[in-house]
Amino acid sequence: MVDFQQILDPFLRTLKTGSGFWNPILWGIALILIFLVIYIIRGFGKREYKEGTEQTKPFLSGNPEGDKDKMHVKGSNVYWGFSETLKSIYKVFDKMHTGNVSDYVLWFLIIMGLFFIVLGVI
Amino acid sequence: MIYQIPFIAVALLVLIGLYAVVFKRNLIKIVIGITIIESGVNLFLITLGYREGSIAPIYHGTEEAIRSLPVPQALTLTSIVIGVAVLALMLSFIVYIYRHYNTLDVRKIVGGDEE
Amino acid sequence: MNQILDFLVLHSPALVVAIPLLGAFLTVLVSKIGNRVRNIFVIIISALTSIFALLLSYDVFTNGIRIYVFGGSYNPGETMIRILFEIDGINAFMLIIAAILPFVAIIYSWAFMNEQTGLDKYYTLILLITAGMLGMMMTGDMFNFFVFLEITSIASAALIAFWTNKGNAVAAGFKYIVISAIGALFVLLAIALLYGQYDALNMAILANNIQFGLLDKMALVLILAALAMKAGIVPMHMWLPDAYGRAPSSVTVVLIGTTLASLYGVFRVIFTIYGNHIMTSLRTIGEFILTPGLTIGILIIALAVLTIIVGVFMAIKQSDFKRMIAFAAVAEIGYIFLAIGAAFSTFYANPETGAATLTHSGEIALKGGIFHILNDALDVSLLFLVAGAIYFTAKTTSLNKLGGLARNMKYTSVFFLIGLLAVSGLPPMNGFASKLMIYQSTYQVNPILAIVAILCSILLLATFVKVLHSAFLGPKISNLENIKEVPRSMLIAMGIIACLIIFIGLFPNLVVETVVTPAANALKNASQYIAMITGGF
Amino acid sequence: MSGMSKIVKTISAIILPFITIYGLYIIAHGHLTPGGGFQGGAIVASGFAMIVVAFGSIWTMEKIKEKHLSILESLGAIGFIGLAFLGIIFGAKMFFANFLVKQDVLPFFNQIGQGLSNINTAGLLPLMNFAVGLKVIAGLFAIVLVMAYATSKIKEGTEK
Repeated sequence: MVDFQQILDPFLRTLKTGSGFWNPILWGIALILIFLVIYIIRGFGKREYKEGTEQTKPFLSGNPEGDKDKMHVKGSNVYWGFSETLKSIYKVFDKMHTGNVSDYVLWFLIIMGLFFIVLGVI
Repeated sequence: MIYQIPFIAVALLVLIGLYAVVFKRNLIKIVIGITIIESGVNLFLITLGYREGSIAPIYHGTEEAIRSLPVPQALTLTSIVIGVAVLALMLSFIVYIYRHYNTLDVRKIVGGDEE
Repeated sequence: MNQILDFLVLHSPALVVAIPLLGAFLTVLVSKIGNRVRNIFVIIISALTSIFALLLSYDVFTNGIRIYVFGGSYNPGETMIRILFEIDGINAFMLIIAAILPFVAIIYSWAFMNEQTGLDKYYTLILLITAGMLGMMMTGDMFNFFVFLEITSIASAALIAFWTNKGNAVAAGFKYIVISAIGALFVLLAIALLYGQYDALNMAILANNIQFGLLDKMALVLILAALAMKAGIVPMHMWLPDAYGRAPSSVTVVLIGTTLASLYGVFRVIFTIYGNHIMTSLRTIGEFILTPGLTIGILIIALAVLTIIVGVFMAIKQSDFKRMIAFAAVAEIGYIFLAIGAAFSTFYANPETGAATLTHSGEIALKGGIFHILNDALDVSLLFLVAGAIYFTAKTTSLNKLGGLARNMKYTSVFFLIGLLAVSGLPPMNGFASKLMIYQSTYQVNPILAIVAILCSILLLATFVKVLHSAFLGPKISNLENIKEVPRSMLIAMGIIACLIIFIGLFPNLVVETVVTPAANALKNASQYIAMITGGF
Repeated sequence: MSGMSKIVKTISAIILPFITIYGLYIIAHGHLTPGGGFQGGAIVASGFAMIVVAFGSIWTMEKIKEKHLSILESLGAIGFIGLAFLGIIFGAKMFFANFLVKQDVLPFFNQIGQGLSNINTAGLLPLMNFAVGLKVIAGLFAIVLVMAYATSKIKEGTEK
């Protein structure tokens, strides 16, 4: 007779992370419970959705829908506001990333000097 | 003092090599710089194994005489072999780079997305 | 049967390196027969290597430290000039990573590289990297470490430039070889400095004899800076996006392994070789009492925070998928370094025994950092494999030209979602467990560190949500209407890693207990590693 | 490139056997005198490099294919690792074990090279030296040949 208790035990134990803990199984159970609650709440709603009517079409403030290729937001345009706000930081970072291999070696020497100062002097 | 000269030479070689790698723009010169650093390191290894008046540790009947240690020489040899491989690889990269970019200037091969 | 198994386990340290080496050179001959035969041969060789590596690490986890001396036997305490492999907990842990990644990469390249020429050299080089990587992770000899480091660097550089018809791939390969050559030369200089003083190349003997004088400090600086550069610490990380972003995806997966092998080198040097002196020796400046451990810990933490911030901020800005993942990989390395630095700064000399001890939070940080090595390797490789799948079908990884891929590539999209959740540390994936450990333990060291780590994790999520939005969601782009799902071998490769991610995510405690804790114990207490060679019991 | 003048071609053709013999000597005596597989191999390969310089890379590429060189190179590596593998089975039963020195595994091996010079004293080492030598000859020659060939093509391209 295989002792399932013994086999399963290490799988179910909780990971202690210093001041907290983490157990995906508990988390999964909690997630399922929350889903159940949400599903029940959803059941109280009204069903007004009808296919094949105006409801399913995209609404762009009354403007007609454009070409599919042009409607898709491209990679560079996502988070435009983020990079626009942090322009000053990105200017520094871009200056760092020259792509020139001599600069790479120069950075290496700088860090080595820093290490040496920190370790040798202190 | 005379025994310090090889170590000074090592430091000089490494510094010259680093200078070439950091400040020279020609790819070939960068490769030469790396080779100079490598020579410096090899010289350092060889110098460590040197003892005054020592003989090669390969003869019978010389157990009383001072024999130099063969390990640093073996290390240097390995390092030289590796150096040859690295050198060959770097030079063949340069051949390809020259084909694609038509230049050997390190500032012009920064890449970027060629789209 | 049992005898054969014992024989294989006894010789597994040598076989793990020798089988891929032999296979690498046999590949050239086998590929004369046919492409299919060659592919099967390479997969068999890689699978054998992985099996032996896993067998070896299992043996180490159950029976303790293993020593394998090449060409003869050894007696503890006698002068040691033979090359030997010494495998303890952390080595065995790294072996697991090195067993998974090349195997997955080789399965993946069956379909991914199918239409390329020169594949015999490609497979030869991948097997060479595997051998070098495994050698780096097992060797107990400094010079041997250097040799394996160079083997991996040369083979990786040649593979980064594998697509020689692309100019920037060759340029990336050149940058990588320059960086690695200089780094490895400085490592060699440090080894020579150590050898000149202590007449030994063996790591354990060096650790036993080391005095922490000025020359030793110089050697430490050289080796630490060089290996940190190979591991991709900001601001020495610039080669990494170039190399990761322009190499074929299957190669990048193996490159992650080599980067982590360099990281292992850093650990071995600071924890084992210099560990005892760094942690216990004191230094007073005026009224302050500083331990070198605290200094190095703060230094590592500072670099790690810089690494995380720069990696994440650069990742969010990229418009090329592979380059973006490369910067995310830089940030992930930063998390590992952050945890290790936090652990290092909490070392204190035990008042009773005088031995170096970790505080409780330091121990958690160390475990979290080591656990995160495994998670980082899996998460980032899965993302790179997805990027390779996109490249395979759409012939580009630029996010400006992609869109609506999820409509045709449903399995790839699912794998991408798993990778997204894992790399940004969302439950229930594996990244969450290790990152939680890192957050909670660094909070004990300094709350700001934990805040930075969490914020950057959120930004990582944002980064990959951008990919999800612009590449996978949205309407079909007109020139990508007819793309198909990728071939089966690529799906299998991604599936293996995804399954591992989910498994570790669901049972984190199992992994931490069986694999991570022995590795952490091996790092924080090196006396057994040293005593196995010097016989100081 | 069609190579250099006739004098250079003739002289290098005459010298090549001597360089090769010298290199092979260095390889064969690697365990007794300074030298060994890499050094001897480098000498032989430098002899071939001389041929490349004298006769031009295109001419040499016609005679010797780079494919064959890479096969030779892998054969050398396979020989080296294969000999190391044999150590697991024989002798000290360790990888890289030198099972051919002071042994009774292969009795006839002890008889080889007996005589005045007594060259066969190191068991496996000369065999490994030969394997390394083969690899180095093929490898270095392939590197020089391919590079010379590639650069000569660039030159032609720019001249046109």
